Amino acid sequence: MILLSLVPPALLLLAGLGAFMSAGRPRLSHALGAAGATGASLLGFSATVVQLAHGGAEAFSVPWNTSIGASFSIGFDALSGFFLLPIYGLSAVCAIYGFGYLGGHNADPAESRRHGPSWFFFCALAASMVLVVLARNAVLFLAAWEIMSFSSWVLVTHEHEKEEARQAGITYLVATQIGTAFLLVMFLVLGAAGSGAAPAATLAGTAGASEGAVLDFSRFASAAGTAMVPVSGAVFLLSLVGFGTKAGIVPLHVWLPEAHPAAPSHVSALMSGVMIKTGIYGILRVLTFLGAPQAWWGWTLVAAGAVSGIVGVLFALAQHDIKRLLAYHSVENIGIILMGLGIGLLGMSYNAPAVAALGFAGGLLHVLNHAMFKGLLFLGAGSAARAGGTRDMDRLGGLLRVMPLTGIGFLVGAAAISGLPTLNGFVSELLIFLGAFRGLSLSEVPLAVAAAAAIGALALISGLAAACFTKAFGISFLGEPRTTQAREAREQGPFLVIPILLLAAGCALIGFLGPYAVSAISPLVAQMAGIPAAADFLAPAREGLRSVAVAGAAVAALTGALTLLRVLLQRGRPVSKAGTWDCGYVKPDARMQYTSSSFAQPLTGMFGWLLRTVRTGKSVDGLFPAEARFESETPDVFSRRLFRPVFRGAGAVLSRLAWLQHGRLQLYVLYLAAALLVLLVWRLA
Amino acid sequence: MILTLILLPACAAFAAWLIRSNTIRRGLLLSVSVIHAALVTWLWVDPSRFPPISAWLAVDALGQVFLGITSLLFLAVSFSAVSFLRRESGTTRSDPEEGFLFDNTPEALFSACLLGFLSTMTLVTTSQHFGLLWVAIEGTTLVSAPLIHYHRHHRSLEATWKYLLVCSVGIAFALLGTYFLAAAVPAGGINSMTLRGLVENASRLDTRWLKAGFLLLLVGYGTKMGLAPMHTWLPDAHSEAPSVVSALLSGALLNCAFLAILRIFSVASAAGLAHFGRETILVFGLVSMGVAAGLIIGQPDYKRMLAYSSVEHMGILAVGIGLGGLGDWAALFHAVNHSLIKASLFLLAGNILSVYGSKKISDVRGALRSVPVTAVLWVAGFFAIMGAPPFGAFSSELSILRAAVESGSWIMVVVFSLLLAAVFAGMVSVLVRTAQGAGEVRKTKEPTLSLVAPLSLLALSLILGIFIPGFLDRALWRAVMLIGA
Amino acid sequence: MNQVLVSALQLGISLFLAPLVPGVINRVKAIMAGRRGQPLFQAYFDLAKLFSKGSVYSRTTTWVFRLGPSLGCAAALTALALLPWGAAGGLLSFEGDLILFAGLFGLMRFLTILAALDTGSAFEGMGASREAWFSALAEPALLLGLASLACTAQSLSLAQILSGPGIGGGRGAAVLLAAGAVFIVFLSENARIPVDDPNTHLELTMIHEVMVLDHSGVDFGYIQYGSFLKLWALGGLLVGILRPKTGLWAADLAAGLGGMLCVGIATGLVESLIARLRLARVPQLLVAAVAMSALALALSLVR
Amino acid sequence: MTMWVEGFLVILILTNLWLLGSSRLLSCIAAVSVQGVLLGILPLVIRIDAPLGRLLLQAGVSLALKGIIFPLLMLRAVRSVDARREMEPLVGYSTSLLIGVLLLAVSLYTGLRLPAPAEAAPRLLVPAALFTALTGLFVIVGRRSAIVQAMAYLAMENGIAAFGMALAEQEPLLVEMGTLLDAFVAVFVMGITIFHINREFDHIDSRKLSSLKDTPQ
Repeated sequence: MILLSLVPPALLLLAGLGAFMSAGRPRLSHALGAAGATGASLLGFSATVVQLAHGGAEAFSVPWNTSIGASFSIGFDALSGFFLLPIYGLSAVCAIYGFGYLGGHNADPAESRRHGPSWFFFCALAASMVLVVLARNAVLFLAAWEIMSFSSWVLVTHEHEKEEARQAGITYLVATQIGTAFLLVMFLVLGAAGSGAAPAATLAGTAGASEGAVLDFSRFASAAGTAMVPVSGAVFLLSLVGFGTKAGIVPLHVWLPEAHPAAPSHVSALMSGVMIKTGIYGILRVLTFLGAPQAWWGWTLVAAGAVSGIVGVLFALAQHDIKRLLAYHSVENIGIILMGLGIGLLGMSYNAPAVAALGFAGGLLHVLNHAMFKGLLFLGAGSAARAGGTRDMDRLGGLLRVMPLTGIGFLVGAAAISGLPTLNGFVSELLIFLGAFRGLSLSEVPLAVAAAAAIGALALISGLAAACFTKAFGISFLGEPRTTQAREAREQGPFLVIPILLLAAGCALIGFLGPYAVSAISPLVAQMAGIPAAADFLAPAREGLRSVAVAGAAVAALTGALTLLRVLLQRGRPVSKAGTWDCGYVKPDARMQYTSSSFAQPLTGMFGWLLRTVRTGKSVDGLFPAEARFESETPDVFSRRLFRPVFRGAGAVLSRLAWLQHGRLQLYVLYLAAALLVLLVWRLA
Repeated sequence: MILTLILLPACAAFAAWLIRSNTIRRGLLLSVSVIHAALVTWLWVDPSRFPPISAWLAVDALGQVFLGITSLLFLAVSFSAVSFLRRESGTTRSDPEEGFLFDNTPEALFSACLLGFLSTMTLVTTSQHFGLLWVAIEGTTLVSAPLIHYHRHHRSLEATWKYLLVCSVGIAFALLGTYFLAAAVPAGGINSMTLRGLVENASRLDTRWLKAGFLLLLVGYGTKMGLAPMHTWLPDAHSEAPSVVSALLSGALLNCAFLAILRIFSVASAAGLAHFGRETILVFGLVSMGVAAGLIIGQPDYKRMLAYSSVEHMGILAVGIGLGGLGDWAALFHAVNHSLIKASLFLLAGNILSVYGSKKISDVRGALRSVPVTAVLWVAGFFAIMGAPPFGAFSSELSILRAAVESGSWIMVVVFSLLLAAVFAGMVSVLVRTAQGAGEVRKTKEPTLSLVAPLSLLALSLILGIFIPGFLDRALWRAVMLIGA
Repeated sequence: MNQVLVSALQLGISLFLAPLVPGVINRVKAIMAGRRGQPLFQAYFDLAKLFSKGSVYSRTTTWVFRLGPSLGCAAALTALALLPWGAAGGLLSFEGDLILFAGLFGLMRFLTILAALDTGSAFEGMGASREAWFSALAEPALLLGLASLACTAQSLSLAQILSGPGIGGGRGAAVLLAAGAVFIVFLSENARIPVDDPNTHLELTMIHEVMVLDHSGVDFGYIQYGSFLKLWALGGLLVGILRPKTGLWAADLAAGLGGMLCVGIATGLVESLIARLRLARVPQLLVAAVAMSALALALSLVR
Repeated sequence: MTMWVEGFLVILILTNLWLLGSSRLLSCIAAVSVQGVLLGILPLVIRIDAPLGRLLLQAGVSLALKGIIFPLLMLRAVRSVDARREMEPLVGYSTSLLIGVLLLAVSLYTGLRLPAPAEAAPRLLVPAALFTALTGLFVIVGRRSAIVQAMAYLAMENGIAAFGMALAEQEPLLVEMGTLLDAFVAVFVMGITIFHINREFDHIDSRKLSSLKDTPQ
């Protein structure tokens, strides 16, 4: 049964290989890759649903490379299943979109010949993500993890003729590799603690084949609470840094705003929607090895989450590249998820089961929801950028009239990510809020303080997010088109529209079926929070979500009624069309509209000390001003002020060593003599 | 049988020197490498067929491993060598970098030295006597010098001269060390310098002489292995030698020196100096990794960068041995992986050089467009050498790191990871700059013969990464037992 | 059952009386200015007039522009249905309905801003940007204030929170601070002085008004009525926080209506006594509100 | 007999000082060839007990290689390019001599304190050997001419060989192998390379041999 869950990834790989082999015949490989990816993902999705419904955890293990502590161990439990759903679901949707997206510009054959490799790595990415959540051995996990990073790197640099894409690739690779280094150490520490670090056993390589290899997750889990206690704090921090790099926790997020815009949209959707979530999965999985959480873990998560959320949304506000904006919103949403999980951990450590249940439920559900609306938004942004010929919102505008369906989809996504009722974003944020409020009303002051911080941060974030997405949608989809290309934009064909509508429907659906979503994930919550009766603690929230759904229905009904009423009232009365009220100005022009930058300026100005927006251009002056230009952009302050200097410095220091290799033979020989002398003095004297 | 392994290439070398016809000579080269590989395979299947000649010549587990690498590598390289000779056999060529004209070493001498190289390296792996071991290593220097000087111009000459002098001084140290080792033998004691003799009577050795000898041998053979700060000859030789030779130097020669160090270490640890030895080797390892990292970052020449990466990996091997325990196994396994990957990388570098006509990284752009197959292998090789799964180096580096973690010294873990990260950052930018981007050189045809070797070597390391065959695993563990606790 | 009837009745009364509050405010301002001022029921007349007019739509606009007013009004209606008056909770009240309460006004704002941007007018864009700016800051103030009350009331439903002892209870200070914060939010969300001037006539200085420049006829009527409801809802929240409770719903209702009258008068007084703040200083006011509610939360956390 | 041995050893030490102090290539070559001759004879006078045939053989080969062939090779090299003297060395000659004295002191100190590798070894052997080796090493570092470096390398080899003689009883084969093969390498490979160097750049100043480097130009 469990082995069957390897079938979809295998199929994915087969499809990818097929596409790769037939790269010479673009149409064939294109169709093969897309159809294969979609089919396999759908199969996997349905299989996962069945498995989850059927419930229970399974595991399977065969010895494999035991000398390096590996074993081929895979397993399925509520956690894996929960993450498999968005992976498969979004992969399928993105594959459909990609079929239309890549298919669009296969004008010259050299381009279309590269679709084969592109599909291969797309499938590899999906398959490796599946393997990441199925793996039950550190080596297997790391292998899958690295393949995931590598294939996504190839996809990010799909258009590697562009310097921008190459740079993004380098940033991404280095960041992810440093993160992986932390993970290596973390798993090895776990292994050492788990196996009691018996050197003899490890030397023999086949250490106790009976209870599995040294780096098996089962080993770690069995040592939870006992041997793990001394190292648990270190492991938690290591995992936070290692997985946080992938998830994009501030300040480790620097690669996201580079990589996501550079990638083709269906890839950015997949990466931002689910790939960064594997980081969250990793943190959760590691938590299951560590036994009872300590209070400061929760604190750390809440703090990290609050910072990531606020910084993320602020930087998003300052962007005018729509995909960069979305990338920063991924950072923000990861922050929200972390806050939820942090509240959950705090609830556990102060044994307040209700808080724990609500926190975990909110955080986990937000993982699913973010996958949906972020995928939706990236796909919508992709279509808009394709149609409008640019990712710069200030050169778009008025797209809603020419691409109505995409527009509706994007609007739904925007409302959902802003946490507006009654869409899926509101549901998960409501749960986190509830958890925080519950935490307040307990008598544990530290918990209450953390909860208060979370409430404040969440409120601020949702306000700013609303501002940011009114900007994103309003500037690029509403008003007058700012360029002729934007004016002549058209819908990009069914394959680019259907996925968007599917995801939009999903967002609304979860919004209205909130109660059922909560009861669906309550087993997982029970597993994570370690409270069997999680469902009972979530009961009031379910009730609340029911009324939320009613309220949503009421709003919809009332809106319908009022619209109808308006139609009735307007019957027989003059309803005319005219130009927008221009306050008496004679020649209004599309370029006079508010731009994204000007829309966000008040807020970005307020937080200028953090954003450090770079403004270039000269101001208008004189009675008859000459032409003036003004540009502003907000590069990531952390990569500019923190990482680049550090790396530059380290590089400079290290490359000082070049003077060793000065090319003078005599001194080379002197090195030998010196080395020998030093050794003799050090070791013998 | 062992004698056959050694003498076959030696005789072939003389033959190749005499033969006039290029085709016959190339055929001879190929066939000898094939036969040698076949014999070694047989040795792996059934070691009992290769009985020790004496206490001086025998194949033990360690030797078997390294002999396997050497022979396999030579087999792969000989194919590329033939394709290389086909390409290069022109008489007078002009230098791509400075434009002057130069000749190549006569093909006869080149092939002869190649075969001689194989023979001497086989001798290194099979010798059980420290004198003989020293002679063999000296021999490798002897025959490899003309190989480095294949392109007869001032740069290669300079590289050869540096190689000769630095390595010879190192070798001189090693000789002195060997004498010290002899001096450590109690008078009237074991009247021989065989490995077994020394190990069995290790307890009776004079520790002072042994320590001094160990250090001298470490520095001496370390020079040949390319441990910093004795590595200075390595980048010059590797960058100026033809790529097939660089592949052999990096993949086989450095390993032979490593084997020599392991031999002397096994004696030391048998004499209870295990900790003393490991500590010293560990320091060399870290220093090498650091120096290599420093010179890889911002390195303008991709062949030199590969050379420094070899220095780094020799450092990794040393660190593995220095840590001991699982580290020994990991070091041996990493030696295997490094040889496979680095050799294929050098061969690919040769292909790129022949297309772009420059060793400068800044001159190579968009290889993925101009030489797709080579470039794809190039990318894969880089990730392999940087220790990315699913290639073998991942497993070995992971295990070395694990040994570090289990040794409980956090400094070690931090420094090791930091250096690896630094090297990664340095190499990634090179990889991206060379492979990606819009190709300036238009798409060119890639000769199949020049792709066979790197492809198969990389495939092997891929296989090792996905699955470590049982026989190899067992052999490695047997070898670890020989290295000693 | 009875409960539901009562809540329904209360909702009905609110819907009917909402337009009265602006009348009160205007009357107070007029008296303070020594004028007779417009009739008390002016808002009703305006609405009646607007509903009987035709409309003009900008050619730039899309369906978003037409959706705005209806959806905004509907959201306000629903929010009002959450608001309890004393013992009897709102129609839809539940654990955590205060978040939905805030969320619905967020929805209303979202649509209003989009409708403004839909016209493509620079002025309306400006108004939208300012609205987004202020509301982003008002949101934490409101939620933290409610949080402190929830912390005191040990409950997450507005019904429970607002049926607390009010200012008479043991935690007068916290409640007062929270009330102050909510009052500031009330002023800024309803475009009142000192944040915004409802009867300014220069586009550049408007905030709320400028966003709805292009709406006319029925749509504008919806917008007006929606804003009255919003005024009523937030005012009701304020009253609920402050006023003392009796157990009886009728008495509570009476007290509530009285409270609304006071809110109207208070607003009128504020508008006639305080000058409008410079735009740049408004955020400081809102941040001050956030600080107040944070302090309130701190006070109610210390047990 | 020991008197002879001591005498030879003193001469060996003197040749080193000669090597250190002389600026002319020819005299360097002469010094090293003298060392070669000495090294050839020493075994004969140290160990009478060993089989004479082998002794003679070893003496002959070593003498021929180090004392005659290699110096001649070098002479030809020197003649082929009219570079009679070492152009400015890294370390001046007087300084070299001072350092030489220092090295002598060091090697006497350590050599006399080292545990005797074998009973029969004369007392002065180890210090002299060390001194020769160190001198060779120092000259390699201190001079620029490839020829002088090669000669110095040979001197270093001589030193090691001299040390080996102390062990010759225990490990005769080892010693012979070492010395012979090393001399062989020095003679042939280095000689050949130096010829190439001459052909390539018509001088033997190894400063020209420093184009391969990583320090930014």
